Amino acid sequence: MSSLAAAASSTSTGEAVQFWVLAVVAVAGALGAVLMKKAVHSALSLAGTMIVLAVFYLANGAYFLGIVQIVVYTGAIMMLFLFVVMLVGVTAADSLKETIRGQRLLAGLCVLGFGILLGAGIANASLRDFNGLGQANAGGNVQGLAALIFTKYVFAFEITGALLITAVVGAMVLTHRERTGRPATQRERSEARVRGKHLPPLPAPGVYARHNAVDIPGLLPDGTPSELTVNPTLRARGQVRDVSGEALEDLAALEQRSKEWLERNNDRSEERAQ
Amino acid sequence: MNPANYLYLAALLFTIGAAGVLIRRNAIVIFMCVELMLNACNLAFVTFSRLHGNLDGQIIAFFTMVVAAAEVVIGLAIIVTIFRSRHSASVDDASLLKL
Amino acid sequence: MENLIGLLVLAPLLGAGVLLCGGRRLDRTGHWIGTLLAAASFVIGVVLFADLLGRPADDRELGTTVFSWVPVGGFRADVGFQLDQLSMTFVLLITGVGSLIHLYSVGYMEHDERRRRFFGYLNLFLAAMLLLVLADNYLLLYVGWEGVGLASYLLIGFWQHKPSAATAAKKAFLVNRVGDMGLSIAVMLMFTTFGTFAFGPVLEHADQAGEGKLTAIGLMLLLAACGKSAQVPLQSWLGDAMEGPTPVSALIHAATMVTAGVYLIVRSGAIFDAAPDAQTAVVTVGAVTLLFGAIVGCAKDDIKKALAGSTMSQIGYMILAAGLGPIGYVFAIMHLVTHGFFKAGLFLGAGSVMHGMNDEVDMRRYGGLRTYMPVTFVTFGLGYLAIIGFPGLSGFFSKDKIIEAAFARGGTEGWILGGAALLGAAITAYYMTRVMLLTFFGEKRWQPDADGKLPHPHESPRTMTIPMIVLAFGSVFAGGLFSLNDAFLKWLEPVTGHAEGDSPLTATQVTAATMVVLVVGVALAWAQYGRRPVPVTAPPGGLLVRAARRDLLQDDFNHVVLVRGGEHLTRSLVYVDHTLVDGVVNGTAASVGGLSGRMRRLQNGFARSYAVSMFGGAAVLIAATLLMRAV
Amino acid sequence: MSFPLLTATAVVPAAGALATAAVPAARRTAAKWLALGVSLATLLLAAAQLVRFDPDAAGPFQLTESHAWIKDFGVRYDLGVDGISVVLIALTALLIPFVVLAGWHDADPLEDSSTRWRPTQGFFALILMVEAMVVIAFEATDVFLFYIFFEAMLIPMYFLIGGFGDRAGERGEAETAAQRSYAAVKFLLYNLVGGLIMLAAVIGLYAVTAHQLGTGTFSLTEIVQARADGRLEFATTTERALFLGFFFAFAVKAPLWPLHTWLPNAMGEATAPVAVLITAVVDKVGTFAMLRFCLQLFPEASKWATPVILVLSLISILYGALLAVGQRDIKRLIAYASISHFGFIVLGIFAMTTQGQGGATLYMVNHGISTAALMLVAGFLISRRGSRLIADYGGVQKVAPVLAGTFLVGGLATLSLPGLAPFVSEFLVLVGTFSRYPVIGVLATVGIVLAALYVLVLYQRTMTGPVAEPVRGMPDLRVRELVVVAPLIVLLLVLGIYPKPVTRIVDPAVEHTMSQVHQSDPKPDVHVNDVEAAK
Repeated sequence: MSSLAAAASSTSTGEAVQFWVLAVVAVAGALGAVLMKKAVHSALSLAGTMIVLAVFYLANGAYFLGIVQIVVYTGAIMMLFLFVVMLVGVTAADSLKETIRGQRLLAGLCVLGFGILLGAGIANASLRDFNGLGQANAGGNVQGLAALIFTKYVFAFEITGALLITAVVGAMVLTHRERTGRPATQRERSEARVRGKHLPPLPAPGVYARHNAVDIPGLLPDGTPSELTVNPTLRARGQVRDVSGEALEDLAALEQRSKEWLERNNDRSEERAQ
Repeated sequence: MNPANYLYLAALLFTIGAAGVLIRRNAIVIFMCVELMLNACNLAFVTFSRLHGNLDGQIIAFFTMVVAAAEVVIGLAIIVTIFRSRHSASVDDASLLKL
Repeated sequence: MENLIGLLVLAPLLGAGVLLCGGRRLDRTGHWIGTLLAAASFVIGVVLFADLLGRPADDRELGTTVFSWVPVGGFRADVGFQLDQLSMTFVLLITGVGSLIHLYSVGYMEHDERRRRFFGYLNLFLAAMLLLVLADNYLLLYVGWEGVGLASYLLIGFWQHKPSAATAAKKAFLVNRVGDMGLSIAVMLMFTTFGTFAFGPVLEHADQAGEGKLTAIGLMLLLAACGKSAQVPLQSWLGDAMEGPTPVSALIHAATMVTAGVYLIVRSGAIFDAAPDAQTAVVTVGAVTLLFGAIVGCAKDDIKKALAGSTMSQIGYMILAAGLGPIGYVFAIMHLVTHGFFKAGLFLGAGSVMHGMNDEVDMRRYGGLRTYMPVTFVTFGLGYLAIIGFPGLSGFFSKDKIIEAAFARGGTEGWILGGAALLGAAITAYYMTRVMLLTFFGEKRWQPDADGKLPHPHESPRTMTIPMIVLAFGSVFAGGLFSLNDAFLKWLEPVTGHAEGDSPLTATQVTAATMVVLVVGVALAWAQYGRRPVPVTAPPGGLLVRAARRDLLQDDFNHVVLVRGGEHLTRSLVYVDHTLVDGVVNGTAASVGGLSGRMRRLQNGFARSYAVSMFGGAAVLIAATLLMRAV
Repeated sequence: MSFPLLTATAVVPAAGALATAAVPAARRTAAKWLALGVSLATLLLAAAQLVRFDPDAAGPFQLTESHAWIKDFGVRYDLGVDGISVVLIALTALLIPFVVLAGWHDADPLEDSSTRWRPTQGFFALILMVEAMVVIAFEATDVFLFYIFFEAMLIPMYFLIGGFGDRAGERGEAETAAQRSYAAVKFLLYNLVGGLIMLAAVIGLYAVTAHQLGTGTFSLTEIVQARADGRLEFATTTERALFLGFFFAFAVKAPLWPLHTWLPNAMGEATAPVAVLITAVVDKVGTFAMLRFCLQLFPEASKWATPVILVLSLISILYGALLAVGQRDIKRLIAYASISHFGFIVLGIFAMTTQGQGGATLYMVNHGISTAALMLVAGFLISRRGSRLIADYGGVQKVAPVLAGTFLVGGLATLSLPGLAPFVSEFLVLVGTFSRYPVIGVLATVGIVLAALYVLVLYQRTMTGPVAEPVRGMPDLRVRELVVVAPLIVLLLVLGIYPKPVTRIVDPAVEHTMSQVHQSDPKPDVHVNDVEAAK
């Protein structure tokens, strides 16, 4: 406990090292989140940054927040993101090509200027010496926070509760789909099916006796993969494992071996005849 | 080490997040960048609370997290709805907000 | 007594109100009501006249202030009446002739379904005219002045279904408005000069004002007189005014209204006496007009227009006399009265002739009517003799005196004016003889009218002949009575003052001269129209004749310069208003619209570009705050 | 605390407007009668003001009411009337009943229009609303209060102009509607621009007072008082700028050349009663405000600007008259005539003589009445034939003599024939101008000739001559219409013959204004003593 308090009130060399190492990681993660082409990768790198931040919280004596950061943010919110990414799937949005003229340039300028300003602002502030959280965390960080939340900030706290409830309801309202038309009857569905391209059920993925994973397209008699057998989403994501190639290779190898075997037999028969 | 470095880091992260918001087209990614910015702010708050030696900064960061959670919920719901209606999560496709 | 004066004006005014607002139920009796009220005011006039005669010559003046009209600051206009000898003379003339002509109109307008309204207008005219001569200040006089203008407008345009009549009425009013402008400016000048415009103080202190101002006032008054009395250059309306019914021409455009100008000048004598330049202008206008009118009168074949020309020229005589100053004032008024008699008589005669010839006005289509309408012939003839100044008749006395006074002006000026007056007398004799011959003598030149039936000339009903007879008496004896030991002179002298000029010619010489020119004029006319038969269609005639037929081109001048010019001006102004003044405004609006249209482009709808601008804005804000902190 | 008469005079029509608007769609006639009743009630209140008003009482304003309104900005709810405003209020209250009566059928919905749309109620409610605002504007002695209503009255006027018009006639329905909305927008924009510039000036005034008196104020009396005892000193340029700001707005409202072009459109497209409302009531606020605010707040600047303003008004007089001659549309002709008359009013105000200003005030009243008479009769004529073009008429006099007669009287009043009211005022204005600026006075006198020209040309083309085919069988004035016109004509006659009651009330106020501007009438050269002058 006391060490923690100490850690909170002064900066040790250890912390410095930790900072310089993790800061790099955090920035890298952030950049990754911005620059990665696929949403999933962005999400993951962002999660990394968050974890790093959680560590920094801890280092700054905000133990409660550090834990919450990991549990709530990284654990819940980022997972929520991933869910949505899965739902939405891949879209044209993922290409990094700019469509609005001058957007990149303007954005760059603004960001640059903004960053410089922030830096300048911080640089201007006099932050030579600081008084750590020693006595603030004396009774324990969580207790301290609790004391504040339920006294000084109780009103804001309650409001936040209301906000959360509202958010939940809002999310439900938004995502709840109203059925506009009447549901299709069985007859209609069957008719639609008859008229559609595929009367029988779609062919199953997988190659008989070798693979049965969903991401492996079945092979047509000539060994080429069939588009119908895999989920379009997977194909769009490029997560289709095409095994047609190795099947053909196997075939070629088989013929090769049989040919060699036949030759050997011919040689034997000649020897017997002499 | 001077804790102000935390602030510089926060500023840097914030800026990066902002750049992401401005550059990316995928609504989800934009959203993530927003989260990044929020986190940067949180870091700043926490650092401040350490510098001042009281917990108010942490409280604010805490509230920020809560609000962010609510915001994410709604935001993602909206994204999903939009995606449903126009089969795209690109913010540029929803460009009807003009005269 | 004083209250009677107000009654004098009120009686016909009442009549006008009743007749105009009375509606159809008065159609049966309306004309008699009008005539009765006119006669009533005549009676009142006589009573007042008797009262005045009963007083010593030096205080024959009644004055009364009815109520304070427009009191604003130092500006005080009262409704007040002033009855002195001058006004009295006019009152008698107006109401007398007026009543007679009311009577005449009863017969003349018999077949007009709007007769009630006609009498209403006539009464309105009487009221306005009486107000004009009875007012005790110039502003009230102005009211009457415009009132008679209105009445004349309504009466000239009485047959409104005829576009010509409507146009003539409008023209008359407009030309008069120009004159009225002069009068109103004169009143303003008086106000700024004297601080008041009541006759008493103004005329009393006239000599104290600077001569320049007085001249200005005088010229403005002259302008007014020109407008009302159809003097050059504002005479053009009188000829067209003959579009009105003949009684109107007789009453308004011969006997009374057109003489208002003379009244104005005589009334303002004090001002003119103190402003010789103004007087010169007056006499010039008078001389020019008397010749102008006479010449025009010679050329017209329309009997009424011929008489109108003669009216112009006779009033020219009066103005001339009035311009001569104290020498002439009395004779101006005297000629005015006698002229009132014989000219009204002549017009009524003309009306009677037209009545008999189903409204034919072209003298060349008359001829030999003396046997068919004897009364008309006799009365008209007497009027004729009177106007040409036949010895012993009214015109002789009054006109002679004027010519004499003109010579008495002295110097070359005197010779010029006198010569003009004489020449005018000669021409008068000429054209009046012409009228006489064309109408009553020679062979019949009657033509079928529009409906193709020949006229059956007949004597007019009694209601028409009686007034003619009375007026004939007037035109015969009035002059003699007035000159009987200078009764008229003595009567008016206290108001107008009088001065004997030293004429280069003796009275007898002047008379002889007039006689000579008279004979010459008559002889010429006889030679031209008496001996040879008269062509029904006018011969082309020489340059002067053709010009004279067109009112000496003065009308054309007005048309080209004023009407055309005005039309172009207004048209171009309308254009300017629409394109320039309005265009500037609309242009501004359009440019603003265009600008906003361009700015709309910024709203491209991409949330991200909005975000950029927001972010930039935030950056700017931070920069600003930091700068503030730094400073 | 006595009965707040001034407030009541404004509140009654306002309340009446709301009540009228609330009348259910089916009960159209009820709404009309209600509106008429309210306007008459207002007339009674205005009459009460006249009765309780004492011309000779000391102090500029009477029947004053004063309450704090917006304390932080020193805005007060100050009402008060002087001789000028009380007369103008009376004029307004007098005209509105006639406007209502004349517009009796103007807003009846067409047969095919849906019953849920309630034009009639709206029409009369808007008229009453305008009346209320105008009355307040006349009563306000607080610059800000005045400004608010000066601007607010644009809104109902906008809807009155844009929402209600004559029958389409030859021009198609769409064409007419387009013209109408154009006119309405033009009216609104012109006056808004003027109003905004004035707002800037108002704020500037506040700033100056706040800076010099410590506490900013909008109160007219207070500012005038402060200037009188030297606590408040305007820098020359400041005063001129503020003056121009105020004057611009008023010059737009009382259309002064070259800010006039909105008036012909507005009056041409609006129905005759609304046109009367514009020119006879609303525009008067502009000229009135020149007299009350421009002169009293900024005397020096007024004197400085006088020459230019006089020239402008002279141009308005002649220009308006000439354009009136050139018009082919009856209502536009009357509009241009009004521009000419407003020129006379402004001329009189800035001639800075008792006669000029008294005459100008009288002119506002008389012009209101005479234009109302002429315009309403013209409206009746147009409603019969369904065309505004002069060329479509002719010989009306023969088929509808009474209509023609009243029209002629209205016209004669417009050309200010002596004996009718406008003559007195016009002559006073001319004399007042002439005694200080002879040349301008003489030039302005030319206007009376032009006036005769356009009136008589109009009368001749429409009323005289052979009967035009479409006019044949045109009915003469109905009782309702006669009830509208007759009183106006009687009033014209009475005020023409005996204007003293009005001048009696106006005179002291004018004297007061003159003293505010430190002006006195020029003296005549020859001193005829007053005994004689009075004779």
